Amino acid sequence: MELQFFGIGILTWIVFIPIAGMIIVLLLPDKNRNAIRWTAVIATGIQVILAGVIFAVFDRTKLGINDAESFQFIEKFSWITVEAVPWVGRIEISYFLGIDGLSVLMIILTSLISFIGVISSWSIDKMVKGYYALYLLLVTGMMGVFVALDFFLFFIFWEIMLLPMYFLIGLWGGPRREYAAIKFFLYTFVGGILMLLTMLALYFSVAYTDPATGQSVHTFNILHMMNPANYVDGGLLSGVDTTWRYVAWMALFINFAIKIPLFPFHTWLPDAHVEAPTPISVILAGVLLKLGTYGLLRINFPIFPDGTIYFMYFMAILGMISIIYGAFCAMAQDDFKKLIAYSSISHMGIVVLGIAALNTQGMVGGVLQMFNHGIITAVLFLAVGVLYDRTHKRGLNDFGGIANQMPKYTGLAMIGMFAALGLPGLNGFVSELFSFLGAFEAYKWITIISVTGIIITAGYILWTIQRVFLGKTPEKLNNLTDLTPRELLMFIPLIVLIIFLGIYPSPAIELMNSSLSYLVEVVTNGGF
Amino acid sequence: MFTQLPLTILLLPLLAFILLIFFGKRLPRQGDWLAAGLMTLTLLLSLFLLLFKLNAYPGESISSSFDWVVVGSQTIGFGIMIDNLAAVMLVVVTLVSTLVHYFSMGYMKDDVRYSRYFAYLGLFSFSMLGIVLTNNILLMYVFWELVGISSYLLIGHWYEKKSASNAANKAFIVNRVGDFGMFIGIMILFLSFSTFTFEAIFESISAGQLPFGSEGWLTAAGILIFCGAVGKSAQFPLHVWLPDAMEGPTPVSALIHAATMVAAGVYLVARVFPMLTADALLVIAYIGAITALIAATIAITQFDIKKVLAYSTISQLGYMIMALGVGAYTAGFMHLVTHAAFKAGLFLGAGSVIFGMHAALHKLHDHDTDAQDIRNMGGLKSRMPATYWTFLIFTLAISGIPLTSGFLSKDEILAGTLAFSTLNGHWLLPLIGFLVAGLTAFYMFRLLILTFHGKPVNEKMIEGVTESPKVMTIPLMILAALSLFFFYSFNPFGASSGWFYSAIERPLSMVPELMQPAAYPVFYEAVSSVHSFAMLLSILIAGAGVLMALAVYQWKKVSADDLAKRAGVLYSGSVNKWYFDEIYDTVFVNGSHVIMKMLRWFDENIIDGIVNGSAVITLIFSKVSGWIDTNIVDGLVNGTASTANKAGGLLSHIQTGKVQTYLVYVIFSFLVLFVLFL
Amino acid sequence: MDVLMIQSFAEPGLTHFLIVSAILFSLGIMAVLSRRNTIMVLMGVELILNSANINFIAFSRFTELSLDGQMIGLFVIIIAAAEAAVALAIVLNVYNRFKTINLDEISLLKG
Amino acid sequence: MELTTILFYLFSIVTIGAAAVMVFSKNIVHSAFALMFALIGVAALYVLLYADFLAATQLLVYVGGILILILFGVMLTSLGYTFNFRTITVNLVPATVLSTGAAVLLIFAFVTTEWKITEVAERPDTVYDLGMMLMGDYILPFIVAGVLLLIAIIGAILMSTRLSAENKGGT
Repeated sequence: MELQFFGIGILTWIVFIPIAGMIIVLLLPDKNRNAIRWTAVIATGIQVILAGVIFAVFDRTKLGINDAESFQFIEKFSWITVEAVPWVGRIEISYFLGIDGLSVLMIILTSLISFIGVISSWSIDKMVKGYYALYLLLVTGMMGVFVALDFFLFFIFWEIMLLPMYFLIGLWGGPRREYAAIKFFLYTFVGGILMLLTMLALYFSVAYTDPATGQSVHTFNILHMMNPANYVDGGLLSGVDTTWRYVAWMALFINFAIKIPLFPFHTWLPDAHVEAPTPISVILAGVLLKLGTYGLLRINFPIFPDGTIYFMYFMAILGMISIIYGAFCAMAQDDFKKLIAYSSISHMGIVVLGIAALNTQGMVGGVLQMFNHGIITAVLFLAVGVLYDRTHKRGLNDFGGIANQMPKYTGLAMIGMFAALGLPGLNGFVSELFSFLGAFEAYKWITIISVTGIIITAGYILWTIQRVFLGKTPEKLNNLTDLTPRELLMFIPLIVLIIFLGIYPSPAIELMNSSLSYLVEVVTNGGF
Repeated sequence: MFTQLPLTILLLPLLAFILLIFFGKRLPRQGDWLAAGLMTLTLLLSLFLLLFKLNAYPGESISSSFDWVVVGSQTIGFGIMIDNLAAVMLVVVTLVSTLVHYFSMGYMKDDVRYSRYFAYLGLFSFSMLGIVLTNNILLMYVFWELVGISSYLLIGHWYEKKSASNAANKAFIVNRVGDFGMFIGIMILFLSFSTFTFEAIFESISAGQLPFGSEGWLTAAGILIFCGAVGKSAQFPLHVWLPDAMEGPTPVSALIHAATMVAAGVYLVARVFPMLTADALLVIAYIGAITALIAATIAITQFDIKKVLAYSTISQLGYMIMALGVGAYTAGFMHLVTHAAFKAGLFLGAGSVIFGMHAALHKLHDHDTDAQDIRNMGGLKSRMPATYWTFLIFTLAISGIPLTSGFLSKDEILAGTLAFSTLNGHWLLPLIGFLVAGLTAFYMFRLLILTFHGKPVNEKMIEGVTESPKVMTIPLMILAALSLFFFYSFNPFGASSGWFYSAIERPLSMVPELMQPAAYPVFYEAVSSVHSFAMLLSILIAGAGVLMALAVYQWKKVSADDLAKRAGVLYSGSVNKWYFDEIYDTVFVNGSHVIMKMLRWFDENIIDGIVNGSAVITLIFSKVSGWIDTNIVDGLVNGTASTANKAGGLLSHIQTGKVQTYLVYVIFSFLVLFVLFL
Repeated sequence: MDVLMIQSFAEPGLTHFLIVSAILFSLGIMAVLSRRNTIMVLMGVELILNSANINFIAFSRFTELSLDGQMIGLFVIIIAAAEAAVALAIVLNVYNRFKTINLDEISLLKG
Repeated sequence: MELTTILFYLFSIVTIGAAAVMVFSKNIVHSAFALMFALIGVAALYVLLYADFLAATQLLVYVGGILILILFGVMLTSLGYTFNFRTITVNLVPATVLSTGAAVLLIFAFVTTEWKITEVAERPDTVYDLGMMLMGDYILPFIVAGVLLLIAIIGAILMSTRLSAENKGGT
């Protein structure tokens, strides 16, 4: 399927609209803050509209994953082609975009969260121009990762995304922002190196025969990497179940596990969240973490089905540890943002557990959990941000009795909290249900232990609600004002989604059902 | 008919919730009339549904469903199922809920969050009706949790009190523990049968399919699902939340923590009864018996009027569970219905008393005296006649005195346990059953006497107590009427001849034959053979309990303190609720605190330590590379010329101009040559 | 080894003289390299010359070199005398010019 | 043990000991006198090697001439402005290492070498033979040596006189 505006494909539009916005922002005078803000609103707003268009016309029956034909909105141009390099042959890096059931939900999530993030950025008044420019660049990077089908392109978007994130934390963050930014950078840097090495190893191991010339061409095309027939003889990663393939799987996995973040690669997250400004926390938790699991599903699973099957127990156990460990650590926190950060670790553990099950329920549950968790944590971080804007405090024990002062806020925040707790009727439950269902089929005891996480989760969420919203209102909090219309505007779309998907998740599941079923098939059959 | 009507019944309370939560404060009277009106309408519709069902389609179960979601190739449907069980339960829930709505108009009159309160009642009614109406265990779980959350919200209604929010948390988390088991049970069922609907699950089991091909897993699945009931129905060992839940407003206690929500566990067991194996049922029976005994022994020594009722609720729930466990299905469910009426009545009566006490204390500006402590009461009989007489009927009913509804159901339960023991030899069950019957009569009359009879402790205060308004006493009277026998069976000594027994029949067990409990005809025969004996015995024991209570508290023939001293350890154990809270606090609460602190320390020191360590290494590395950059790379770039210069300078160091240094070189080179050519 | 040692002690042969000369030589080198005073250096040189002379004469005693060795020794002594005279004259001159005869302070050759 | 052996060791020890004193003494005058003893010891060793004429020459030229010359040098250079004859050493470490290394290497070389030893008969008198050789085979070196001495003497005198002239002019 193709969809073009002015001769340019919709995916290119959706990826580069923020860049256009960024250029406009850079051209605008620094003093004209509102113009800058509105530019960002418009840029991300167009993205939301485009995502809506994609949602509407997306063909739910097409499979994608490793079949280039059934990807949708494909755009493919040779980008960098170098003929006849000695002992390498022809180098081909292409501008190859396309989406399938795996990525479409992530695109919708990214555009939505970016839009909400812009609205919540209104309260930032330090270096506005630079902030919005970096913000829009970040959005492009994230969006690009979700649509790229060329490993090189994927890598570039991946790195494009990290740089603005680093600066956004490092310049607009809290008191320990440098530490947090450096930690974030260090982690992702290590991951990036691992991914780069694996990418190169894959590149030299994969060559496809160009039908036009009969030439054997090395390629970065992810889809070609999934086909065992394309591996050259004697390549480092050729064959099945070789040590090198396991090593490559592990290298990629560590890179993505850092992003997810899985125990024990998670410690950058609490610091980054605590120091980052609210909108950046929202983006970080809402979208960035999903890149890790998305990467696993897009790259690790179909390219290395042997490694995936070999390491599936390992993944499930890490998921289990993350669930329990994250929940316990969340319970131990006094800082609202840290608590949510650890709860993210716990919830992303559910995603990993679900996708490690390698069956459709688990996979659907996992991907849906990615989407739901994105929305839920966004609400939670926005909630913290609202309180922080008013009181400049984040400690759980600094609050109390907010329910009396800010009833609307309390209602909305509590819906977010209950969704995080996995309350049926809200979206968190649906995805947790399917993740656990899938996981239970594959790993009984691991899943049973993991499900105890929902008890701990109930513990820390309710404890948080009690400490923040319930109780007597302390004197100092007596003059809090309830949500402004702008703040309501950023909460309401998310809350509506939380409730709607909790009651009727079909529209979301429909989008990915066939793709993910096919992905399971691909992995369990060991490639094609 | 059986799709739209139940759906309307289900959604009307939700409508009330939505309207009140958004517009409640702007409506006249904060919208209580709206909530109560919609609830009354629901009640009428439910009554109509019940009558229609019993007359037009007796013995059939009618369900309709729609596809909720498709995952992979599996379709998960949601739907509604109406059978006699559901229809009866529907009326029970809507009836109690409606009465509580009206009662609350009086009780909660000056509450700060009046409309919020009614909104939550609507949410609760909606979720409870959902549990009743669903045909699907997953959907039941969904409503199960929703009931939990509305219970959480209502217990924490007065959230300014720390104890209230603590109790709400405790209720939810303890329930979650039970739900954890239920969730795993549901997962086992779904993975084995690829469906969530009850009927399809039963069909698969009767077709010989077993979860994971093993009979043990079927028993396990049954027990795990029962875990949900353990949590919600406050069975041992998860009973600790219910007494604390009394922090909520008293009408809420009546609705949620006495009549309906806590009975949901019983309803769940009744729903999944066909898939329970004999082993699972035995476990269920014993859990029920233990619960009944523990709660009854605690109730004897409590002084808080609501706590006594809470423990009696737990005890009665234990009865119901035990009844289901032994196979007295109809008796257990009947006890649920009768108990709903009289226990709701008891709580509302207690609410009325507390309401009056509060008002009286308020007049005296006394804020220290506990309005719920029965030691501060006494002699209220004359001040609150309507409350007293209805309370008396409820007490008679719960004690199992003939001519009441409680007698009918309790008698059948006791007969059932006795029959079970004659069949299987588990003598402990009827023993506990009769013992608890006696204890119940004793502590309920103790409560009645201490509250309404005797001399008041504080005359002045008691004189200030007045009867509650009509909006509160009329629901009591309705419930009192419903606590009499003729609503259930026209024969005051035999429930089995009434409409209830014909409407609610024990379903056939679907499990493989070897694992089935005793078949119904066999069981029925055993029951009939012991029925008269059981009846006689239960009347005697209940009477003994009543007499005992009268002797101790009314006629003061025996000193209560003396008895307490004689009981010794038993007494202190009972007063302290057998130390369950303390044990759980130490083991689970402190345990998880220790774990979380440990993990936090581990996270911040070990894992982060490793990370920071690697950061330091990176820093060193970067310094080294920086040095290389400035000195080697830059040197190459910037100073090829100065390299020569520097080299010259370096060589010129040799040129000290000192003869002896030259000589050192000379001799050194000479020696080197010497060595080389030697 | 022990036998060799006893034998070595018994009769002073060529090696014995050579060893004495070697020790003198190294002492001379020590003086030349380490003493700051020019005259000490000069004396070290004399010592070295003497050690060389011992060698020559020992060889003339024990080998076919015969009297030719003594002849060379004679010349060495002659040249040493000349050298000493000239060197001392130089030292005096240096002292006059630098007001020191410490060699390490005379470093006009420094590059 | 024969007398010659005893004498050899005696004079060897005297020579080496005196040389060591010369090198390591801090007082330059002591060094000069130690050098004298060392030279005398060497002369004695010459005698043991049947080189009586050379031994005599050694005594005359060295002890009588060169040493006096050195003493003069010491007096002339140091006495003028300081009585402190103490000297400081330089390059101590490399000097020690190198000298020890040299000694070790040389001794090693001498001991391990197989010398072609031809025992020469005792020479009661070498003066005659030496005289014959000087006038015979070594006539040219002999004359050159004489010229060299002459030049050295003239040069030394010249330098000394210019020195005194400069001194006069300077002061």
